[in-house]
Amino acid sequence: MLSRRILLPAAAALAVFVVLQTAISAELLNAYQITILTYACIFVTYALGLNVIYGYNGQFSLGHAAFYGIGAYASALVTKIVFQGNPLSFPLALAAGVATAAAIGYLIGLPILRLRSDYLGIATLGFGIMVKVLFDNADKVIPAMGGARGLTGIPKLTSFAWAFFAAAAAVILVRNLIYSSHGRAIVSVREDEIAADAMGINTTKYKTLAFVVGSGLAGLAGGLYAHLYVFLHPSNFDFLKSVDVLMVVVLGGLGSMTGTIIAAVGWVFLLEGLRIVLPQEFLDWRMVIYPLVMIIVMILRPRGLMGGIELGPLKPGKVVRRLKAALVPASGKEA
Amino acid sequence: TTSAVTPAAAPQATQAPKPAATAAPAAAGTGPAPKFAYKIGMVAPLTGDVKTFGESTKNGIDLMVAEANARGAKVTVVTADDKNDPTEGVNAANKLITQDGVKALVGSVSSKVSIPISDVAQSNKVIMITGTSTNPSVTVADGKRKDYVFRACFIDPFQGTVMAKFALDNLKAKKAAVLYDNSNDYTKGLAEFFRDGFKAGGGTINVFESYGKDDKDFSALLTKVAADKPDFLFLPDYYNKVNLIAAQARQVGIAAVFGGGDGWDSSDLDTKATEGGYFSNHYSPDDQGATVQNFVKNYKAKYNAVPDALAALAYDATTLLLTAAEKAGSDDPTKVRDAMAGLSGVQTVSGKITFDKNGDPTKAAVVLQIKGGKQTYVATVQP
Amino acid sequence: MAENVSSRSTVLATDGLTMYFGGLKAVQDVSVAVREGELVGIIGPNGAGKTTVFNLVTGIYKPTAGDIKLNGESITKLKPFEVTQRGVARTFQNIRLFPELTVLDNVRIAYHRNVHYGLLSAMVRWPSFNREEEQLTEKALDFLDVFGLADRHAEQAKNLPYGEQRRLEIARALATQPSLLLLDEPAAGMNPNEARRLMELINFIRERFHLSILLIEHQMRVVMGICERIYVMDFGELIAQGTPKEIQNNPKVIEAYLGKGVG
Amino acid sequence: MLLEVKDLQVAYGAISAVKGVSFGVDEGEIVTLIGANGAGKSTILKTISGIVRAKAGSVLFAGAEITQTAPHDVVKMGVCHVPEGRRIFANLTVRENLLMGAYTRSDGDAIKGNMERVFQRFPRLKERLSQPGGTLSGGEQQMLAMGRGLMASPKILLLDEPSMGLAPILVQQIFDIIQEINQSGTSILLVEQNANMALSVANRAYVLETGTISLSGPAAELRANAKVQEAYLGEAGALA
Amino acid sequence: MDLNAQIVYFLQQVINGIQLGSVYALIALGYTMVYGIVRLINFAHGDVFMVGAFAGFFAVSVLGLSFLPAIILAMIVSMVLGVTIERLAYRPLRRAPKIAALITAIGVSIFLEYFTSLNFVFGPNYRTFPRPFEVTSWNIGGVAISNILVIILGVSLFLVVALQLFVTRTKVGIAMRAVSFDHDAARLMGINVDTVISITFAIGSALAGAGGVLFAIAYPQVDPFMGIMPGLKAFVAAVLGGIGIIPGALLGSLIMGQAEVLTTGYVSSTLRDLVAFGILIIVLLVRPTGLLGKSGVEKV
Ligand SMILES: Nc1ncnc2c1ncn2[C@@H]1O[C@H](COP(=O)(O)OP(=O)(O)OP(=O)(O)O)[C@@H](O)[C@H]1O
Ligand SMILES: Nc1ncnc2c1ncn2[C@@H]1O[C@H](COP(=O)(O)OP(=O)(O)OP(=O)(O)O)[C@@H](O)[C@H]1O
Ligand SMILES: [Mg+2]
Ligand SMILES: [Mg+2]
Repeated sequence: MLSRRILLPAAAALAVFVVLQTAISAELLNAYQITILTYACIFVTYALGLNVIYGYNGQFSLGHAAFYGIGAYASALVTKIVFQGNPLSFPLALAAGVATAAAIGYLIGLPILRLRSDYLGIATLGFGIMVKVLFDNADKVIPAMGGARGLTGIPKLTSFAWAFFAAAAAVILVRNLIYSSHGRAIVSVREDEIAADAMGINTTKYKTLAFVVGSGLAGLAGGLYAHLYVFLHPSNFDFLKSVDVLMVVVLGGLGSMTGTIIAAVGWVFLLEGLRIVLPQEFLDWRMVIYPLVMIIVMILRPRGLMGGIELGPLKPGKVVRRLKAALVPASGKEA
Repeated sequence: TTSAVTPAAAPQATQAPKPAATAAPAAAGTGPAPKFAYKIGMVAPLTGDVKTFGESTKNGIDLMVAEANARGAKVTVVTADDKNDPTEGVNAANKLITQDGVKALVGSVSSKVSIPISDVAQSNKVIMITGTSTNPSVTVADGKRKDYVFRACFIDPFQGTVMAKFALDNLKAKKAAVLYDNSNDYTKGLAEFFRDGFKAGGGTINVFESYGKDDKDFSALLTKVAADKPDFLFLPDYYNKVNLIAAQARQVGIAAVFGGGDGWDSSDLDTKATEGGYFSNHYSPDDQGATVQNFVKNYKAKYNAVPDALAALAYDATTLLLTAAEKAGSDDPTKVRDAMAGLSGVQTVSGKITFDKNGDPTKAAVVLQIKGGKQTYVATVQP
Repeated sequence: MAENVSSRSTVLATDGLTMYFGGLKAVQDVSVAVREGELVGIIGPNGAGKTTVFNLVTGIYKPTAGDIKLNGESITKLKPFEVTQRGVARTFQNIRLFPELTVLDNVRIAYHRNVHYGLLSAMVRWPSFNREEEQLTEKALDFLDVFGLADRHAEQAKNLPYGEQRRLEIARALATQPSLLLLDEPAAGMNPNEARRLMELINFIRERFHLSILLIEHQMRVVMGICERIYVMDFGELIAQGTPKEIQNNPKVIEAYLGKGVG
Repeated sequence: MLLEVKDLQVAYGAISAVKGVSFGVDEGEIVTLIGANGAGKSTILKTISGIVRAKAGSVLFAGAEITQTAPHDVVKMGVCHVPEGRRIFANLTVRENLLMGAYTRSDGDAIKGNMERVFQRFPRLKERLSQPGGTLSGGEQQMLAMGRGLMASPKILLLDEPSMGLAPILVQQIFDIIQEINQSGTSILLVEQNANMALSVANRAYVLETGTISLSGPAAELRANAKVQEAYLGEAGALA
Repeated sequence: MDLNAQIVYFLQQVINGIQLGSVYALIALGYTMVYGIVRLINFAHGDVFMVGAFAGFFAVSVLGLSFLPAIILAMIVSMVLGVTIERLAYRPLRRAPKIAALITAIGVSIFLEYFTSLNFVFGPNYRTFPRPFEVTSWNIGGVAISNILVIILGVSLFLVVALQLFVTRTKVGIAMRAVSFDHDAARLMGINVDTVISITFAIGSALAGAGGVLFAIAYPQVDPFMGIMPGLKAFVAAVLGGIGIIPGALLGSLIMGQAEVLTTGYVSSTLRDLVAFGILIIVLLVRPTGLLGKSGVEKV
């Protein structure tokens, strides 16, 4: 039981990794392709965070990029200032990104998660814009953050392997979370908050939990992003970036990890693919074609590519019933 | 598009810094023309809200390449869009270098894109030269020189300081106000260096305020400025923003003289609202020198538009690149780099360029005034 | 059944419960009590405030005045989930399942408060996780068995027919392991025959799970058939209480609620 | 026949809910459909009013084919469907809800008159005229839904479980009103769980079992039918 | 500054705030209207607004029309665009989850921005909007009030009243609200849901078109991306006031306007957005459905 649950997804992930890493080591892929693959993995992690918040917990967030940014800046500062670029510090830097994003997610989530649906969306949007303004002016407090000039000089520490294993870890953790009692509590809030409350679920706690987990994943993705593109600029974490990730999560299918993975990778590949396929004189059509593709996909699959569907190891475990003991009161108290 | 800046017809031609040199031959005349197949990449914002800057840049590059090829060069350009987004910029640069195999990059427009691209170029040992990115970090980051990276424009400190000196010395301004775009490092850089220069020179600045990139309403800021009654209002942004601010400023009755940087240089500048204002630039269209006149003439012939500063600098960046490549006699980036670093006194539209140790050009700035709806040469400021 | 009800301890007692919505008096000075093991009905015309009483007891609304005691302790200020954790479960007048989730998950969620494994051991699948998860799944299936829903455990709740949704809602409520169960019109939309079977089921679970039950219902067969005592509400106030017999013959109740035909 | 349903088949995706049902309602008749939960009663009504599309078969109203007609046009022809679960507009006041019932009508006086009649039948609604529909109690909402349906002065009223969740005294009233409406010339197709009451007011009845009609005939006859008694009426004397 | 100058300064800033707020209100009204009925954050609204502004631009600069015909033309163009978008991108998703339509709205928004910035459409340039009338301002005790302010505020107030009456007093207006709650139930009332939604989009988009022209007269520049920020701010203003509630859109907009302007005037413009969005969040925390939103205890 235990072995199958852990080993199966791990083996699948490992197989994909080995193939890609071999291709990279054998220089079958060029730097551009490697960057794109790495970025796709980062985007999976990033989008998965929003899927926990919105897809599973049903809390509409239009400010996810803020946590991506917070993670990115936090981890970049840690490597740059605290560890002066020492590559061994990378895990610590990533952890700092996760922790900062999760902590801020907790602080902001606690009050604003009381809001419902679109109102919550707008509040998170407002939060996102405020964070961007703070990034723009951060140099007044922490000169190293660079403000609108951007944060330079981050060592390039994110490799494909790092991004891949981070994404894989994120997927496994989210999967394990969702298919647990805590995960079901998270999902019940999405389904019907009043009913969840009436079932004894502390909805505030689970909304906050989902928000913290989602923010933490965004922070992890941000840390990886910072050490891949080695330059941070506030405009990378503005409102439109929150919209991008929302699109990816919805297109993949809310509450589907498989969908998020497919859509995140597909989104990165679509944008970059268009760059390659389009003839030189039609480069500015890229951003015209891309939204059209999104619209068409959405109309054809209104619940997203994988709405409600999971594949392979991401499927919920089968329920096996061992003893058929009908009419047995479940509580111990009757004894 | 009403205020045609027609340098040739400018009546103040006598004030031009240099008298007309020998009449310029036609397009195929002098200029770099590396005689080997040279594949270069262009990164520019071809989509998004600064697409118009990207197009000017593209036009400038394309014009230079076309001229060089007419002279017998074999330059091909591969273009990639960066959407004015750092991430996209890196992806675009990576694609050009590793997928298309370009040997040099020209671009991008904003520093926020050029900075990460410069790291890509440097680590791949590919030449990069940007026309318009003025942030010092493009060529030097954290004290480390990226030796494959160059630029054709002066950097923020220089331009901001030039205007501060000009306002103090030439305009005798005592009190200045500054409005800048908080999210744009170009305008922020100019604003801060202006402030520092102006204050160091004994001036006062009470209003040093920013706005957002998408703001259209400046009434609150301008009311603040009006209440302060400065002599000089520094607006170091691109012409499109300046148009809006200047018009609204006049509306609320601000009498100060306006000033700005090279972002003002465009035929789309609202010369009515900015009348009497001064801005620093890389060159004067009044310049009767062959390079300037040829460039303006050819540009107009090809694109039916007057070139703005972005186009001129992109053209210059390409000129410098091709000159170095011709000198190196090879498309090998390392050789081109060495040739580039050794360039001295190359005549470009924006003046005679020599690179300093940081890959930044040392060249003079000119100050122009909007007078009677036209750009008029006022002074040249040496670095 | 009703022999020494009065000697049993009081599970639920409301005291002067009052709820205003703006100017509207939905509930006015209502005091009801449910003793251990008792099955008590609340009836009354539509809009009398019955559901509001449930909402007050379960903490969904906060009363304008009055107090609610559960086993002698005030629960007036508790949040809904805390009320549930103290052993009060309910169903809703308009069924509120977790529609996109499976039948099994609906019940497993209700069982959540019995889960001991922490977040981390879930995330890394600690052995204790697997053990507990298996156990709770068994229990959940047991509950479903009681309601004849075990075979449909993999179905999405929203795809169940109406009657099964009602049963699932009761099963889910039971899975919170309550001592007091509040049922809001469980027989609504059932034909008399189905309603009768439901009655039997309610009686069965009451014994099986040692429950006290408070029931709102309009189908008199059900109410009169299984309730030991009945409260009658009208315009937010209690107008009568007593055994089914007493209620059926109470002229006030007949006038306000039952009408001439029933009785 | 005013309303005629022929060989109607309806499916939700792969689930087939109605499997070839034929019946009719004559001018001036009350016809009732009874059957267990999930038998397909509501589905039939929804197909008649056009919010669910038939897979096969046809629906005729006053001789005209309306199987593919848009719901709003069906309403205009004089078919009014009071849906199961009330479906009142929670965000609209009671008054606005009633006005929406008269959406297809433009005669102001007639609308006023209808509204007065609704208030006579359901005085409670008049008390709550400007209260948002969503805050009414379950029973009040049912009254509003009925009242709203009457606002259109339909030729035929399709009632889906009108007595659900109502106090006994109101159930009686509702059935009185149903008869009253019928006597003033409106045909009625009544879907009910409360088979006792439904059979007592109806002229004819059909028993639906998992998507097909298993029994039909005059209401009184079915009421006496042992099978019906056992399955739908519950044992007599359960009260005692 | 002496006291008198300070008072004048304050009043001038308040006037500035009213103008900015009124501009937001023009956009917010259409936004809130569409949201109120369709429950869709119509992200493309800001872009319809942009197309309206461009229509006005061409009407004035190419066709040489004067103010009134230009604004009417812009309203018609926007209306057609809005209804078309609804038809092609939102209607197919009528039965899908709301978020699907939100995503296509974002798609439409991106499409409109990038498509119109292609060179053969509007092109990427920032164009100066030729004002069809001159800006004049009256000086009242040192405080300048421009005719633009008067027009915009007047139009906003008029629209608030007109829309509110329309939605609460007319049959179509009530039908819109009925549709907003339950499509099928509305159908059973004889309401043609598609038509009602088309009317909603027609009105909302026409408002955006009018707003676009007025905006471009106030801040005389148009470009394909001009709709994003005003659209976003206006939407936030609508939420602040209570989304779906028409007077709330005006109230929220005026508050946003004052918040931005007074922060700029007395603190620092850098903090402007921080304060504006900070107010938004605080207001929502205190009143989770906006200032005029019904505090709705859900009936369980
Ligand atoms: N959230 C609310 N806001 C405003 N009024 C409410 C709210 N909840 C209930 N009411 C009002 O309180 C009164 C009592 O409602 P309640 O739902 O408790 O009635 P009920 O006795 O359960 O009726 P029914 O048998 O019809 O379900 C009704 O008049 C209702 O309109
Ligand atoms: N929207 C839907 N999608 C899928 N299946 C549906 C849908 N609506 C109804 N069904 C199914 O169709 C069948 C008939 O449903 P219908 O609502 O017509 O039954 P009914 O006779 O009205 O039952 P009730 O007495 O519970 O109202 C049921 O099995 C039901 O689960
Ligand atoms: Mg009730
Ligand atoms: Mg039904």
